[in-house]
Amino acid sequence: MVADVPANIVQQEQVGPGQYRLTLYAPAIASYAVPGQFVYIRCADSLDPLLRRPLSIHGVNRKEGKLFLLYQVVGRGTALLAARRRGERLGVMGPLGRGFTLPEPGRRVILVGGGIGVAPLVFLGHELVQRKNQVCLLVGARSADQLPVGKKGYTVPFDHAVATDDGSCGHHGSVTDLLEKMLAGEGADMVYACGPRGMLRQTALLLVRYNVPGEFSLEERMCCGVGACLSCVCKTAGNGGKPFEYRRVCVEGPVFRTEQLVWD
Amino acid sequence: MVADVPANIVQQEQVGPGQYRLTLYAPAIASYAVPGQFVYIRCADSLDPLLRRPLSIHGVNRKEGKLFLLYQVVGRGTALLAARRRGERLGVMGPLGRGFTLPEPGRRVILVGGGIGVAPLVFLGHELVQRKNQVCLLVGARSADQLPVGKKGYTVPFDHAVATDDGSCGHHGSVTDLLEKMLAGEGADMVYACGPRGMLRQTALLLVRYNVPGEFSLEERMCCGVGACLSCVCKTAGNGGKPFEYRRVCVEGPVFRTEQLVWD
Amino acid sequence: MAKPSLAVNVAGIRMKNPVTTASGTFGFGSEYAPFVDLNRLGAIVVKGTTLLPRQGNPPPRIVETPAGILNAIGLQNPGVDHFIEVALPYLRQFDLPVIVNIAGDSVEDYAALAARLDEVPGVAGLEVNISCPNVKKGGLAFGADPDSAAAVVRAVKGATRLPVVVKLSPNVTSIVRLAEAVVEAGADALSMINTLLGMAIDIRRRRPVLANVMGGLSGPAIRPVAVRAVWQVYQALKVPIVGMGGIVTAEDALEFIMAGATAVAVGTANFINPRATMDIIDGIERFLVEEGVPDIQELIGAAHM
Amino acid sequence: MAKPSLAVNVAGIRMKNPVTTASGTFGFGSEYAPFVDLNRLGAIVVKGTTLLPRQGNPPPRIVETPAGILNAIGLQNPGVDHFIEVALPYLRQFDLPVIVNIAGDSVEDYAALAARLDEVPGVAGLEVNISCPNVKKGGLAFGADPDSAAAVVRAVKGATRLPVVVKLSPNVTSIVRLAEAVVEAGADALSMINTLLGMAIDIRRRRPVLANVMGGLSGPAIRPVAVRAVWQVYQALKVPIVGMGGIVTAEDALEFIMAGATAVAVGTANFINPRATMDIIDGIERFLVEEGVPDIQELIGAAHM
Ligand SMILES: Cc1cc2nc3c(=O)[nH]c(=O)nc-3n(C[C@H](O)[C@H](O)[C@H](O)COP(=O)(O)OP(=O)(O)OC[C@H]3O[C@@H](n4cnc5c(N)ncnc54)[C@H](O)[C@@H]3O)c2cc1C
Ligand SMILES: Cc1cc2nc3c(=O)[nH]c(=O)nc-3n(C[C@H](O)[C@H](O)[C@H](O)COP(=O)(O)OP(=O)(O)OC[C@H]3O[C@@H](n4cnc5c(N)ncnc54)[C@H](O)[C@@H]3O)c2cc1C
Ligand SMILES: Cc1cc2nc3c(=O)[nH]c(=O)nc-3n(C[C@H](O)[C@H](O)[C@H](O)COP(=O)(O)O)c2cc1C
Ligand SMILES: Cc1cc2nc3c(=O)[nH]c(=O)nc-3n(C[C@H](O)[C@H](O)[C@H](O)COP(=O)(O)O)c2cc1C
Ligand code: FES
Ligand code: FES
Repeated sequence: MVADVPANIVQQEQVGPGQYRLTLYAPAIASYAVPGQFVYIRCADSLDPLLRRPLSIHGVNRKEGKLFLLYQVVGRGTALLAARRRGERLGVMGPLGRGFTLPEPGRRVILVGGGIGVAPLVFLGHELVQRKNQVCLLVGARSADQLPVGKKGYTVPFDHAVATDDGSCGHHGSVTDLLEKMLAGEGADMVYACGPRGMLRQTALLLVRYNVPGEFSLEERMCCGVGACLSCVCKTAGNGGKPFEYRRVCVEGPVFRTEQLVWD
Repeated sequence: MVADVPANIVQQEQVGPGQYRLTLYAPAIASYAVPGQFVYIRCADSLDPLLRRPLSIHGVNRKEGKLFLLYQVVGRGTALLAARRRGERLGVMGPLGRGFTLPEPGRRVILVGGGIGVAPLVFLGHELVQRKNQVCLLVGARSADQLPVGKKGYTVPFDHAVATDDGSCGHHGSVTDLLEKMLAGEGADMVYACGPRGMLRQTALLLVRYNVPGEFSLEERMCCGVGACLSCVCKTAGNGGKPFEYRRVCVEGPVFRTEQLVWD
Repeated sequence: MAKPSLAVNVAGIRMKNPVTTASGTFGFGSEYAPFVDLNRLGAIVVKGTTLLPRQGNPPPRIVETPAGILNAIGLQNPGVDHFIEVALPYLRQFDLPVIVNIAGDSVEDYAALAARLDEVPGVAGLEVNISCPNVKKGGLAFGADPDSAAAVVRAVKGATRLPVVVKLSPNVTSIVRLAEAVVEAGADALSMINTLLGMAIDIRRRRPVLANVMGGLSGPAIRPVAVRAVWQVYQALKVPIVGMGGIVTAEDALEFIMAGATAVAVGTANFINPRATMDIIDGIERFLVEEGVPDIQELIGAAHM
Repeated sequence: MAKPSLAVNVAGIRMKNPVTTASGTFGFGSEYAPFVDLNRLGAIVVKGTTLLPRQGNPPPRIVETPAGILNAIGLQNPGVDHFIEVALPYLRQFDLPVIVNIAGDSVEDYAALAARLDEVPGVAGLEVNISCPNVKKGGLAFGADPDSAAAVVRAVKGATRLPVVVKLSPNVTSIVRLAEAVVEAGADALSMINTLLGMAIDIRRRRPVLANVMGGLSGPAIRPVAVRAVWQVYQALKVPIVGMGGIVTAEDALEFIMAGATAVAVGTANFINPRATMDIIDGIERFLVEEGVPDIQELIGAAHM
């Protein structure tokens, strides 16, 4: 069930430089949301900026009807969102898109998040733990203060390891270094990834090399969010002899399997 | 000296249904402002609505660098303004336009305000009292609760009388009825008016009939506020044989003398 | 006041109210079904359909601009057969006139599409898109040149008995001349406007934002241009007009109706508010009640003195 | 990095930076002097001037639209003699190229204006407005038709030795064809775009908002159309372009430069921010420093791959 509701802002917390955690009261959305889905938010009641902004669902509290989002201010829409305060209302559509495929219980799962890309993976991690999977979250960031989770004040109830480009926290290097080490070591039954395109591509290469199935949450500019306008397509493997096919991130994604994606 | 400054909101008070009194800290503007001038305000940092909004200067506290405005919410710009809070900053240009001509001390002066049109007249009344003129403010409104000033909680330190269309306060009828009675009675040396066009026209007719000089503060849609774009013109009497001339409300006004105006 | 009448008739297409959807912004209807009661729409205009399936342009396909968006979808669609077999049966469940937007690269394409749809039950009319700025082969040329536009319309009219609505491009020196040419060629109604040709540049990358370089500008930004186009054509010609371009609220829709539109289409606004069409229908009804107007038809062209 | 060079040359008009003002939005300069250091502007383009004084259109002359405004000023101005006697001496105090925007009702008007201004010291160039949508007698016709546009330009070029910038209308099917015609006729540079023809309706009064019915749409709303026009003309012709239409920030200005504009003009933005021109000059300089570009000229047309 998809809804478009005026959601009350329960809490707006700054959790890092330009990073915010937003709690919304939106029971109609929280009750149906699954990991990997997103919401589509009207950041301000103005015609400029005109469009809504997509944000992954970072968590839910179904009992309390709450929805958690984790976002980075990168432009006008997210800046306007960050200026909204407790008690104000936001237009929120959701849950949208196809979420992650959940593995059988007992499987060993690695989550790979680049920067704010961890947002949906935390929700996923919680569900996987509940379903008795063995979960390890790998988080990459430019530096310690840019780490959205896995730091003082915001940890997650499952294994996690950190990589930073400048070595200010955890492994000095890329999060995919950590992934490679794990794949070469203990291995994994399934990998889920979300983050910058370069990191996703690197992850996909490793998964092919180690022959581990994976799913990727992608981003693309959107208009409608519901599959009607065909603006959010990404290139995917073609069926029936076609070299490729454009698929809509908003409804056929945002989650795609490794073998569906084309990385040119 | 005209300035464009980011002015701090010192206070935002609701004084009636959709009526607000705004106090801004803007010493650069307050120190030069004279009655009848206006400021030009950026109500929101968005391209929609695009233009600034003109508001008359309702009063100043030069020592404290404060500027008072009195406004009515009528559309999007004024609604956005009403949503701005203490501590926020607004782009404010001013003081703009030509103010009222002040009479010699000791003269008997009537101020005629229709609705929110009293805004500049209160500033004017204060100056006139200081200059030892005898001042009477006539205020008209649809009903008692629509009266911006002259009511419980917001009176003025000079004579005033009220007229309401529904008789819920003061004279039952138009403010120009009050004016006519005064002109026919004690008379006046000078009349200043601001309000809806119909009321101004009626006032102008009375002034011609009773042969009393008058000045009118007009409104017109503006773009630049500084005389550059010629968008805010009103029809005025022509010079040198011309049947009429378009004059800019923002620089040649907003105050015009009775004989300058053309009421078609 | 009694409930006002909102019904209008666009060249034989009977609509219970003047509100329809702008092609390409509402998919094939099902996408918006969670938000919109499709039975309440005056009509639906579906995504542009071509003879064969199309991949469309590479992404990025859209970019936001002040109060607008530029799009370069490039007519991605599953082709007319898929439309008839999959999308149309879904829509036939509803009490809803279905107008099929057709596009082609040649006069023959348009004629073949019209012929193919002519026999299909459940199609209420055709909207001929001769004005898509995102298709390089011909699309724009048809739309900009009165003679080739007329040729397309004649071919379509010769191939179908369905009402034919012709969608005009605003990217022309005189939309009135274009309108005259297609009406002369047999158009039963006109719809306007399609998007304005525009582009945006990413100054950090020093390249156009859209993979297709140029795109079509839609949304509130273009509303004044669209209202003007409707006004001019209404003044020049007696032909039903479907007005569109930046309609977000009932007030916006009423601007088009008073400028001369018999019906209006809601496009980009669906992206901001998925219930925009419903809100606009409700708002028009409220306006009629407030103003004491018993029938919306009284307001068509009412701003022409 | 050393201070980057911002200087550009538009057909012999040497500008210390690429930022000028859009005609009609900056008066004769003095109006903005409390906010702007006129010595810092690349050039000033003054309000459209005619042979005789003009009253202009009745009010209301403007209406706000989403991210834009419609105006129908109707070329109110005190006439060319008043300009020369009153406005020009004021501007000559500054180190500032003055470009005079001229408008007329006939080819002869334009030629007479050009001749009158040719001898006047302190005029750096002429901008020929053949594209004002608010003057009924001819104005629009000149701008829309390549032949009459060329006739105006030939007459102006024959009457002056000053650099002639021709201002193009976007209300045409092909701005490239128009550009070709006026360049062929001798235009030294082109400026684009003038406003888009639009209108708005007051639905309560059921009448057009503007007394003139139609007006010209300007502001951020039209920027994508303007960038596209500059891009197309730059691609087709080798002629300096002054780009304008919705420029509010330095980033917007850089979009035009990368699309192919040698200089840019700031119009509607002055109404939002009276220091817009200064902020844009500063922002362009900052961008050059950040990106390590020593000379703005490197960026002209840089988005054409
Ligand atoms: C399915 C999905 C889930 C997302 N989840 C999150 C999340 O949980 N947390 C988070 O911080 N960000 C997330 N993003 C990215 C987020 O949507 C963008 O950062 C945001 O839209 C930027 O808007 P802006 O106005 O601040 O930036 P601007 O750069 O001013 O935006 C301009 C335009 O570009 C679009 N845009 C800009 N960046 C992106 C992007 N990366 N992806 C898609 N469109 C973009 C905007 O929507 C807008 O149309 C997600 C994106 C998608 C598609
Ligand atoms: C010199 C001057 C002084 C003024 N002083 C005051 C004052 O002290 N208090 C007060 O409440 N109002 C005053 N007004 C009127 C006030 O400017 C308008 O009510 C306000 O601009 C409406 O904006 P909006 O966005 O709320 O309404 P909208 O109707 O949404 O505005 C749409 C457009 O119309 C213009 N507009 C609407 N009404 C008017 C109007 N009456 N005059 C000029 N333009 C208008 C707006 O500026 C805007 O461009 C003054 C107007 C002028 C010209
Ligand atoms: C994403 C998108 C896709 C569109 N696709 C089509 C199309 O396939 N056929 C067509 O005739 N018009 C198409 N249009 C144009 C719209 O139908 C409409 O004419 C235009 O967007 C103006 O209306 P609006 O401002 O309300 O969106 C499309 C517009 C958008 C924004
Ligand atoms: C109020 C106003 C008056 C204008 N007057 C003129 C004019 O006299 N001559 C002219 O060539 N263009 C005139 N223009 C058009 C501008 O110079 C410019 O081409 C257009 O506004 C687009 O730029 P902008 O979006 O930055 O405003 C005027 C525009 C406005 C808004
Ligand atoms: S955003 Fe419209 S199809 Fe995905
Ligand atoms: S508002 Fe520009 S001249 Fe008055």
